[in-house]
Amino acid sequence: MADADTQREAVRAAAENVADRLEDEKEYLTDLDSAIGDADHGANMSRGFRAAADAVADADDAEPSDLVKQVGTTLISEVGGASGPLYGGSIMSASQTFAEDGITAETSVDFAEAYLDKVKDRGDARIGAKTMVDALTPAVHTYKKSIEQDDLPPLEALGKAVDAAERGVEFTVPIRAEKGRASYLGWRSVGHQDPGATSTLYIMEELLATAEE
Amino acid sequence: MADADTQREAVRAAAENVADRLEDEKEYLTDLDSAIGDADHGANMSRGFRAAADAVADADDAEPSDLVKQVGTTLISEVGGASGPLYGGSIMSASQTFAEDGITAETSVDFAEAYLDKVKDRGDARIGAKTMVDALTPAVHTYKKSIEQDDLPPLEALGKAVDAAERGVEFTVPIRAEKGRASYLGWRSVGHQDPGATSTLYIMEELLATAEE
Amino acid sequence: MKKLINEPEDVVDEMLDGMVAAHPDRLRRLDGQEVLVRADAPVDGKVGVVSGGGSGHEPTHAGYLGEGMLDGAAAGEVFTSPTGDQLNEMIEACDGGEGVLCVVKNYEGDVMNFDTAAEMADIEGVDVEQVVVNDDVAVEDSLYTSGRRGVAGTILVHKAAGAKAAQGADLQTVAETAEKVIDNVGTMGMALTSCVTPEKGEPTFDLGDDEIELGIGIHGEPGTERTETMSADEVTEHLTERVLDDLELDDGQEVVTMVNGMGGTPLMELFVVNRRLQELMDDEGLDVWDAWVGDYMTSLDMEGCSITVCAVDEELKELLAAPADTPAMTVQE
Amino acid sequence: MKKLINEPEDVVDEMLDGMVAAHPDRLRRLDGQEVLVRADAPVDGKVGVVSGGGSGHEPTHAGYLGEGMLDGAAAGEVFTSPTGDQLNEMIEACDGGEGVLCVVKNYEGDVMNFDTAAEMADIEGVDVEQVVVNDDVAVEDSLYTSGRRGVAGTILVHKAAGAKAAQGADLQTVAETAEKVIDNVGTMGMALTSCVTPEKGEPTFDLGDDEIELGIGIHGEPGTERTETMSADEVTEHLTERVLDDLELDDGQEVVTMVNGMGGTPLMELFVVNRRLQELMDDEGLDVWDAWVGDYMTSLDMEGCSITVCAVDEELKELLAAPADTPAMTVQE
Ligand SMILES: Nc1ncnc2c1ncn2[C@@H]1O[C@H](COP(=O)(O)OP(=O)(O)O)[C@@H](O)[C@H]1O
Ligand SMILES: Nc1ncnc2c1ncn2[C@@H]1O[C@H](COP(=O)(O)OP(=O)(O)O)[C@@H](O)[C@H]1O
Ligand SMILES: [Mg+2]
Ligand SMILES: [Mg+2]
Ligand SMILES: [Mg+2]
Ligand SMILES: [Mg+2]
Repeated sequence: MADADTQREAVRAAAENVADRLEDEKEYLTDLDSAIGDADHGANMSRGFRAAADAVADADDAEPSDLVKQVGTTLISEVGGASGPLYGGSIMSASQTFAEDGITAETSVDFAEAYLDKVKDRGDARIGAKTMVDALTPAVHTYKKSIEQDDLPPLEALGKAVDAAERGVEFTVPIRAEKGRASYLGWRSVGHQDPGATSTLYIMEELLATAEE
Repeated sequence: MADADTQREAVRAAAENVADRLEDEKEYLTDLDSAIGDADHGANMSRGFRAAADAVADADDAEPSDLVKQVGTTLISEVGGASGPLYGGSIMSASQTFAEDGITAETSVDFAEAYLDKVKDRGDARIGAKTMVDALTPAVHTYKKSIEQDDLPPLEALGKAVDAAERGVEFTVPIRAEKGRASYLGWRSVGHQDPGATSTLYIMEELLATAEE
Repeated sequence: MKKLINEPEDVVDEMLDGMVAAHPDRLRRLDGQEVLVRADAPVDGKVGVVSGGGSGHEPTHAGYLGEGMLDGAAAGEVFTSPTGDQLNEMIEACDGGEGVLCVVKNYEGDVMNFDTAAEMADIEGVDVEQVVVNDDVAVEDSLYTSGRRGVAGTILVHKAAGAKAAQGADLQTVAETAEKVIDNVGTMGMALTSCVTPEKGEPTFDLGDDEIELGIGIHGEPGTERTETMSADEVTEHLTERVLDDLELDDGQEVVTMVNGMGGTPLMELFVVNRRLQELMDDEGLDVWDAWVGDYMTSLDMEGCSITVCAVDEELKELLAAPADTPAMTVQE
Repeated sequence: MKKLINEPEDVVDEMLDGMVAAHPDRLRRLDGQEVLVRADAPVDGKVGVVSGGGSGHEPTHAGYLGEGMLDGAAAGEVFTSPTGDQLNEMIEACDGGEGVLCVVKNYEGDVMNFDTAAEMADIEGVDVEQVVVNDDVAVEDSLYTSGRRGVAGTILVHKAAGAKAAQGADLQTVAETAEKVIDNVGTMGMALTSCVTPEKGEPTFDLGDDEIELGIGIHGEPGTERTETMSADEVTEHLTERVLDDLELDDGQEVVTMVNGMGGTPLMELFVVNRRLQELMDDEGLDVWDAWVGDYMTSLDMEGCSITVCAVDEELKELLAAPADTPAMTVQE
């Protein structure tokens, strides 16, 4: 894949794009969180990714894996709530998959898998619990198969993963929450879209857009 | 004038009519008090006169002046606020004018004057301060002149007094309050009708209606 | 508008029972009266300090019943002065032989009813003194008004006079202490929303989404001025300036400050106000000896706050720091 | 919706400064952190007791900092758990050599961040124990939920564990005390209105003029059930029944009750609720040892209340009655 400079640039651009997007979607995410949560997911995510994008903006000669790690640690210390440790901690921990060979098609699959594992581990949410896991699982599964079995180019694989995530987001609507604040609503959580699954989709869409640039 | 029994009946009927009327006007009086006061004049007055009507309902062989006095003391202990001591205390004190000769055309003028004096004394409000005094003063002056100088029959005099009170109520609208809670609003009190002047008018209207019965 | 009440006409009666049920060893209700007294009233050989007024200002007044503050608190209907006979029952129940000080918030209704009560108590041979708190600087004290209102500064009067009485001072001295606070305290309030009385069930006044009222009292009366919304800092600056203009304090003067919530304002916001208030005190060269923040004198569910400043000398500091043991205020020895 | 704030993103920071400005001799802010500790932290030779969570529940948690209760309180953004590194700073600042007990309100966000902090503190050699309060009986503790929420009962945990630590107990014992309260406490809440967060500026959920929410938490999450408005007595009966069903107490059991206001409810209404609550306790044959009424754990400006019942034995009574000296709770010796 590309050299370290290009990789760094890609991480910075992705962080910037995600931060911009989450700023745009802040109100919508907060509205989703109002219906079945506590109305802070938009603020949490946009505050966190803006800080993360700023943090990686001028670290010139860091390893790409370190930049990714820094996104994670910044989220940990800026987001709080449930999404802080879930997004931040998992990115931080999964960033190790880039340590040896940088960001390649193969390591990106490892990253995705490690990230999913960490989210599930930390949040203890199985699929179908109406959380970000429901967007993440189909996306990661699809990405891995597209690259490892179907030999698709990463961009195309990412495109398929985004579609999968989108279906995952839709899937959260008609089910009952088992984790997160929404679980407190019991059956009343049915019929609402999960905020964390939605922000996961937006982040993936921006990764795709960055890759397409 | 009429015998003691008829007088007692008249006091009881008047109290009952006033209580009914103030119950009907409760919301309106409260709305007036909302604009320039604390939204309780309707409740205060209707609570008080209901209790007063009940109190005099079955005191069979009391002196008429004692019945009137009881209206006053009941108001004192049931109304509270500014209107409690003003209405209650003044009725109580003015009831002495009926002590010797009962309720006659002459003593009713004495009562009215004593009542006005007591209200002014207690509340320290001169005319034009946007209080009940503004309805009361023209009513009492008119009543006195109609009976003492124009020799009108009491019923007619009372009718004229009601008209005068009505003009007094209107007069409270365009002026600035100097007494009562409305005075705290300063110039913002201009343009609003005084609740206490209004309840004074209603009471007089019911006295007239009772007399006409 | 929804409220956690049963029938509006029962709310004061039920509240009083609920207060006694919460503090059975501290509070006692006078039979058949809307009056609470401290459980051990009358305290023999101590001047009684009592207050009262319309309900809806909780924890005022009953929350301040107890050692070092009030002996009696009369609760009228919501925003309606208690009646003279109720007040008289309270005064008599709180006379430990040394007389009773009535702390009255300036308003004709309260003053007239307390006057009546004092006359009645006098007949029974109780020495009664009355002080009238009028700390609200929003109201001009002129021919055009019935004087300045008594608002949140009243709590400082309760505290200082209550402490003086607890120290064994005589009636005259306790009254003088109260007057000293009254002479040195100023308050100004504002509202983001009107309160809703149980009886009326709707806001007493209407306020647009981009408007606030300045110079409000504690009864849902509209204020002296309506303006566009301001930031917390701007509100604080406005209120503080008005209070300080009125007090005309010397550089270096020691003061107590109070940010008082109107009932519906989150504590969070009161602390945001306090932050700016303390900066302003510093800028003004005033020496803040103590800073109070909380709901002391509320107006039902009104959102808003008032700012109180009280100049203190050695005597007042000692009295304000003296022990108090009441449901709403505890000061340790 | 209007609020007494400046910029929504500054509200927590400014609130914390305002708290310290109100209690400069009691509270200290950790440099660059949204963490307050008691001024004399760490207390040498005493187990530290700390808590924290999203802001918007004031006086929780910082109001309970001081002798006999908490050593540290971390304040996240409104309704957002503090971050792990903040929590770690707090834990380290409150370790007097005997370790630190973290009192966590059950929610994954809080638990995950406290877990992270505990790992970090562990590396620095601080002994850390964690207890998770889950008193909200509105939420079924089943496969379908992430467990019951921690709500107002948390204050009883602060009080008992704080007192135990003040008595010199070791970390394990303090944690056991906390667990004992947790095992014996249940809470259920309701709302007349939604809260309004500074960030969103509108109600988190919409509630009709004739509707109330039962089973709400303290973050503006909608509740478990929506019903028609009820009288205060009916609300009290419903909440109490749910709590007692969960606790299954023996006849004659001694209990502490708490009527907690959600922030926007007048104190008057809380006392009306307490009146009926105490009648119910009596009917149920429970022996109320103490009855708390007030705003302990709020949800910004939400109107509503929760009812908490906690069974107490001799040890818990002694701890709950032990001295405490904090901005929001004072218990005299
Ligand atoms: N245990 C969990 N496992 C996975 N995801 C979770 C879990 N708990 C919450 N989430 C996700 O976090 C989102 C909420 O995040 P956010 O609103 O920022 O935090 P908080 O719930 O603390 O306010 C939910 O929509 C859900 O997708
Ligand atoms: N000092 C006064 N002199 C005469 N009338 C007064 C005075 N103060 C108030 N009032 C009358 O009382 C009315 C208000 O009564 P009410 O609302 O029952 O009492 P409160 O003002 O204590 O709430 C006013 O409208 C006014 O007419
Ligand atoms: Mg949330
Ligand atoms: Mg009125
Ligand atoms: Mg009134
Ligand atoms: Mg949150």
